Amino acid sequence: MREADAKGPAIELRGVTKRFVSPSGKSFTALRDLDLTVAAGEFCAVVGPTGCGKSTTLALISGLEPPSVGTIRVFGEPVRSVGRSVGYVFQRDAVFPWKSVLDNVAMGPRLRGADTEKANIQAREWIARVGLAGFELYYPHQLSGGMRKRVALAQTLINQPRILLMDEPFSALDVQTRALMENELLELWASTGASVVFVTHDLEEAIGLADRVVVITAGPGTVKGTYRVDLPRPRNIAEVRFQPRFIEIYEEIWKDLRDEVLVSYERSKHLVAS
Amino acid sequence: MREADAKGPAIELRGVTKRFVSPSGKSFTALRDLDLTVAAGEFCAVVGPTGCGKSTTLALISGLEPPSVGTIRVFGEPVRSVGRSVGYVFQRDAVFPWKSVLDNVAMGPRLRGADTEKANIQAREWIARVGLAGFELYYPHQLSGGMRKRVALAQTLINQPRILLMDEPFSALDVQTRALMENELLELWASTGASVVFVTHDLEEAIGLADRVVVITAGPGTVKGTYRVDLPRPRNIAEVRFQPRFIEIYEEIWKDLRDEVLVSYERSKHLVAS
Amino acid sequence: MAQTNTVADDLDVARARAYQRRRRLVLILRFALAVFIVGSWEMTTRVGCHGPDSATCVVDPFFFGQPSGIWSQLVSWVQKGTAQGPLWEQIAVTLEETVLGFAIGVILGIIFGVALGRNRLLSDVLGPYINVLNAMPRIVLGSIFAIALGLDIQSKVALAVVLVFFVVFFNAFQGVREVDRDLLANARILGASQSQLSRHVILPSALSWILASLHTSFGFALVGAIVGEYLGARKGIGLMIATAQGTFNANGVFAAMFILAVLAIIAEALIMRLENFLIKWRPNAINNPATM
Amino acid sequence: MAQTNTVADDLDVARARAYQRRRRLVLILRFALAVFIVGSWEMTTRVGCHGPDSATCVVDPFFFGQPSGIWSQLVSWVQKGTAQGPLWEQIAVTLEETVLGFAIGVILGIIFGVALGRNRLLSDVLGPYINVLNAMPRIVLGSIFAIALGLDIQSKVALAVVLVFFVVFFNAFQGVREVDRDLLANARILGASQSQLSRHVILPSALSWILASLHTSFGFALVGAIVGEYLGARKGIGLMIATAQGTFNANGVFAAMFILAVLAIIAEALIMRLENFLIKWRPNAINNPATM
Amino acid sequence: GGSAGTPGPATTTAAGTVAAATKPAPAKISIMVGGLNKQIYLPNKLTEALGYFADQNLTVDLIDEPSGKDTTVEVVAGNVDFGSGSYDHTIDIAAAGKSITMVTLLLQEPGEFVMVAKQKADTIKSPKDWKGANAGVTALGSGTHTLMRVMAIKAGLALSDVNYVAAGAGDTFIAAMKQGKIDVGITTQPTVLRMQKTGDGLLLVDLSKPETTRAALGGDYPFISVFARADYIAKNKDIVQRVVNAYVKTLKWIGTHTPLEIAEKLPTDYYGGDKDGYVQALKDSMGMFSPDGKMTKGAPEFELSLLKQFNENVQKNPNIDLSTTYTDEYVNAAK
Ligand SMILES: Nc1ncnc2c1ncn2[C@@H]1O[C@H](COP(=O)(O)OP(=O)(O)OP(=O)(O)O)[C@@H](O)[C@H]1O
Ligand SMILES: Nc1ncnc2c1ncn2[C@@H]1O[C@H](COP(=O)(O)OP(=O)(O)OP(=O)(O)O)[C@@H](O)[C@H]1O
Ligand SMILES: [Mg+2]
Ligand SMILES: [Mg+2]
Repeated sequence: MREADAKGPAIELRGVTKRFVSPSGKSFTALRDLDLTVAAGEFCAVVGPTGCGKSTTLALISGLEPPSVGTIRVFGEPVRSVGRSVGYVFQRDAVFPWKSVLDNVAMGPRLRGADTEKANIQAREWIARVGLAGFELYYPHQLSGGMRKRVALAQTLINQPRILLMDEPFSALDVQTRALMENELLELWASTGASVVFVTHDLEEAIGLADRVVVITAGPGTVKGTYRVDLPRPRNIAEVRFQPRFIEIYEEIWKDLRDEVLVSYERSKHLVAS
Repeated sequence: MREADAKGPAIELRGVTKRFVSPSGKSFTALRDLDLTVAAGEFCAVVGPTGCGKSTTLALISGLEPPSVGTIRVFGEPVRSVGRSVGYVFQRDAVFPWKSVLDNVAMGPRLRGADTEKANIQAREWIARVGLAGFELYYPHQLSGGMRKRVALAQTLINQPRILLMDEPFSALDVQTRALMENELLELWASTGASVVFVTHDLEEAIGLADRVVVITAGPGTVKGTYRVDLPRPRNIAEVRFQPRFIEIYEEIWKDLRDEVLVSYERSKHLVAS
Repeated sequence: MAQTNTVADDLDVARARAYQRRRRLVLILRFALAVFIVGSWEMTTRVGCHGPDSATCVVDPFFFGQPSGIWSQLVSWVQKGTAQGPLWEQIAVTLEETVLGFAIGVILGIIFGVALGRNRLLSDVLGPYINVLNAMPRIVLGSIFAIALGLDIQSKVALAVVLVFFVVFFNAFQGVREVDRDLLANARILGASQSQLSRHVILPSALSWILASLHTSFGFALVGAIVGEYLGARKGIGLMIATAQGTFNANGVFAAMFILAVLAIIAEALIMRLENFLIKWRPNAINNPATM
Repeated sequence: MAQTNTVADDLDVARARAYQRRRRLVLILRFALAVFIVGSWEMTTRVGCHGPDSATCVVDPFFFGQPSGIWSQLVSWVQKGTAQGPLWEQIAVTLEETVLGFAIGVILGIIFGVALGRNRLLSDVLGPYINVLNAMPRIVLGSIFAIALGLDIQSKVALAVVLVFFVVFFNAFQGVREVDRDLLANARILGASQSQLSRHVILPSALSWILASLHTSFGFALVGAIVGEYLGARKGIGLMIATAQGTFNANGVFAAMFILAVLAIIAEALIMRLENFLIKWRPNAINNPATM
Repeated sequence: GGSAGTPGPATTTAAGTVAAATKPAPAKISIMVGGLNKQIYLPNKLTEALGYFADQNLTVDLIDEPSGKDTTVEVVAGNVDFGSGSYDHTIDIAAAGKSITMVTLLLQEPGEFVMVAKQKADTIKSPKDWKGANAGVTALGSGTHTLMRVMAIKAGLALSDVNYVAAGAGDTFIAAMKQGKIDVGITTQPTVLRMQKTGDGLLLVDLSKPETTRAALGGDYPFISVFARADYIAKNKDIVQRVVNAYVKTLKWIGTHTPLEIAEKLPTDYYGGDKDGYVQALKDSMGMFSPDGKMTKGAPEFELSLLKQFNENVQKNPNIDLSTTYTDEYVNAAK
């Protein structure tokens, strides 16, 4: 948090609108007038109904997609293309099918110039951290869904990015593994001071991990509300959710969120009736 | 349940072992000596640590993969190839990228001989049920992760299969949408009397939905325990989890499950140390 | 921050404008390249020439023609016809052979490609035979066809077919084997019979492979027809080339090739249209300006 | 239930046995097909013949040769050599041209395919030119090469190159455009530079496309070399074919083609090895016995 | 082109001299030619251009093809009715067990020319000097290959003394000689003229005139002819007669007209812009055309004796009945 004052916000979206061309040829607005600021070293969770534009927001921050309107800045610089300081765990794992687990995880360091041996040592360490030791030589198609997801995690985290974008990284994991991963993530975050934007549909997870939770509205996504999570750190994910303050925050956010989800669902029900 | 007595079990796995060839050329045992019986009309949830062989089990039941050892019967018949009575929602959505949402969902009826018009009417109905009305003409790559998953759901459910295999179908959905989908599923199940094998890593979901929860062990997967869920039906997913009996069952299963997850995690930690 | 005038379809307008700009740039560059090639060709065949022998030029127009000469040859063909009759007739003959050969070759290629791609035993047994056939020199096959099928259109079509077939076959074959196993599994679970599997999953999935092969193979069909005519024919562009070669008319050879070039460009434009029509579902991965 | 004798590696044993059985079956079927073809060929050229004119046979061996005659031609070539010298020398010459042409064509095809596949502007501008070049009849290019490059190895290699190039090019080009956009995005995020993107993502992903084109293009390289020799040469199998044709020796023509067939089969086996080596990471989708 | 569709009244009188009272029934035939545009095959296109086929009420398809050997094969295969190619093919084919018969001769001498490269003109003055040289022929086994071997043998060289190189015809031939790939080579007009003009090659042997040909080969070498399958001839005597009528008339017409007049009857594509060169070249080789279409006396025996020295087919089967390879019957009957 101290860094934030010194450097200004790490990520800044101002009046961002994103439109796609829909199949009927008209433009479809996925995000409308979105403002979002993430301070350096801040852990920001984003929740919202499915299809509201969470993944699109991450794509915009990463520089993979350009906004239709508005500006996006990372560390004060307007985003023009993919920057080296960003790490991105995609919603749909994008591990390289022609690389073994080891090569997949070692890819980041190697692309950034590390020699093979060093990269492999580092990669093995990360593979163990995500609980995949023993599977170094497997190809992705030989892994289970949760295992693939963990490869993707290790692949991103090994780079220790200053901006970390995560799109439902733990949704394919069982509760226990998820808790282990969450703790690993918090540890890593605490040690590197990265700015994290963490998309999830699990509000408990969001509150448990984040400094701030942003709720995005249904339909064209925009910020509905921002909630500061003032739970003390370091937190233990397994325990934090039983604290009274946690439950308070949960209920506050949950009201907002539920409304949005219902809006989005009712809207589509309505559409078919008309 | 009445049907079960009359017809015998819908699904029956006896002493099933499944081995794969690992990259080092040795055989890797994913499932060992698995016995599982699902009665006709029964809703059976399967939980277990990631990588324990849940998806493999479904693939075996569906006939997509042959077992290395043991027999698998569906309605008393040994499984030799893919049967028409099975529906399968894959863990990684497998919607057809070259078909629009409408065509994807209408595919089942059309493959089974329905004419285009009828199939489309049915498909529109199902698209609305999963909350995607208005997106009929979109292609999969224009959808969000959760939307794609719902297309896959509609695609399977429209066929009203007698055996329904579901592999973490709701893991990409926000809590509220998930609850809506879960209720839809229970409704459909009640009306068709299908036998369901439902893989999930969310124990609450498993207990909320199922008649029986099966816990699979880590490592080579086998059945660790089976738990009958004697909560009354019809259930409302949003409310059932606050019943005292629910919490009882939860804690019972959770102990088993946590052990397994820890085993699997510790094992891989150990491997890297050695 | 300045560009916040949120017109409902400013995206479309901007897109259309960028598209137009790009199109113009491409056309200009293509044209510039053409001018450069033709210009330097004409130049080098004119520079340094002295005496009666054109061999003194930097490039000898006796062997390599000269754009201006090619042009007047084309004009004379259009105005006075060729040795075998009017120009359009030659083009029509060649085009008929080409299109027929192309169509048959493509259809056979797809059928065999899909059949062998789906059936491992069949592909294991027939594979070596297909490879051997593919290595047979077409010019020799041309003479064999001429004997077996006569000197009419059939032998030219056959030659075009054997050139087209293999390109399409190998691509269709591999395309089938590349089909995503998850999608196959899903379709089978949804109730697809073997033939439905081909129609709904395998063909759409292999489509980009097959379409890719069409680009090469139309050119090959043209080559097949031309070579067939060259080996013995009454009419056609191949014959015009043979005549021009026989009379040291390099300009004639290149003028005929120019006609072929025009045909190829038209065919390519049609194939592109087909391609865009058939795979409109695709996110155009690498050429998406956003991802470049 | 009966098969519960859980030997640790009974899977491997069963696999190996099934593999062996299958291999034997394939070999038997291949051989049977060869016997059938050769047998019916020999038969039909022997049946119904009466009088001195072979035209009375069902199939006239004067045009279509006869397996026994082809065999004795091969024996005589091996024992006494060909008109241009020992047989192995002809094979070596042709093989040298083919391999050189193949290698150059493949490398150029990949380079251009990847470059144009990655750069939209380049492909838009150069696309039509490449299509036009692909439609140029190779036999005419053959004579142009013979003029420009002489009658030595260069002109044959050039001909092989132009046949190989386009097949590889169009596949590499399309392969690049088919690369999964998610994977590209991921690699860029992970820090890949443009050249690393090519090496780590685009090439591996386009590999199956490129490899598929190798199957066709080795055959084409052989064809290019042969046609080049046919159009003018001192040595080589193409010249043997031309000579045999010139002396009405159908058996000679087919004997030379048989040699080509053997070369093609050997090359194919090598390409297969390369393929299996390079894409061992792949779940062999449709040919997985489980999914068939 | 110049063939009129249906014969008008003016041409009926010409045809009337053939079939006295009745006009012959219309017929459609095909003739394959190993290079329609080449001067050695000129009578074919000229006959069509003069309308002589039409006069005979024949609709003729002239099919072009690059080498004389394919013509022969296509005639044997029955894909075409007649072929126009070198006479020695009929002997070759007879040795291979097939029977085609020449019905009229077009060229009494080969009309080929042996050229020597400029660089070698000092050392190679006659076929005797070919020892060790690279000699260009159109294709191995072709008629030009035969002629070169005959000359080499006549000059006392062994078969293996000369390296024969398939160098094609036309500009590939010129390029080969220019680049020093061949030292000597055999080719036709207008390649010869072209090379003389540029100085890249010098004329060594002229095989277009009877005197020089006899000196070089040791006898007359009847070359381009029109032939058909023996069984076809037997079945279509009338048509054969009409075809021969047309050709003989053309040969007579050639005898009475200048090269310029001949050239003007042909499609402009045939001289590819250089009409003067074409006429000049034609003037140099006018002596090759047969005046009447009759087989030269003793020539078949002479050719057979030459072929026996190196043609494998003939060596395997030397007892050839030459009388099946040609007939003057129709030429003699032609009016
Ligand atoms: N290429 C595209 N063309 C058209 N519409 C698109 C495209 N990409 C995304 N969309 C639309 O944008 C909206 C937001 O998508 P996005 O993937 O950002 O949702 P999300 O919030 O991540 O949802 P989920 O929780 O399901 O992952 C969706 O309605 C989707 O249909
Ligand atoms: N083709 C294969 N080759 C080798 N091993 C494989 C193959 N397929 C699966 N496995 C192994 O089998 C085990 C079980 O995989 P499976 O996909 O069934 O797990 P899962 O229980 O579904 O896990 P998750 O919850 O992560 O989806 C994994 O350890 C995986 O590595
Ligand atoms: Mg998303
Ligand atoms: Mg799974």
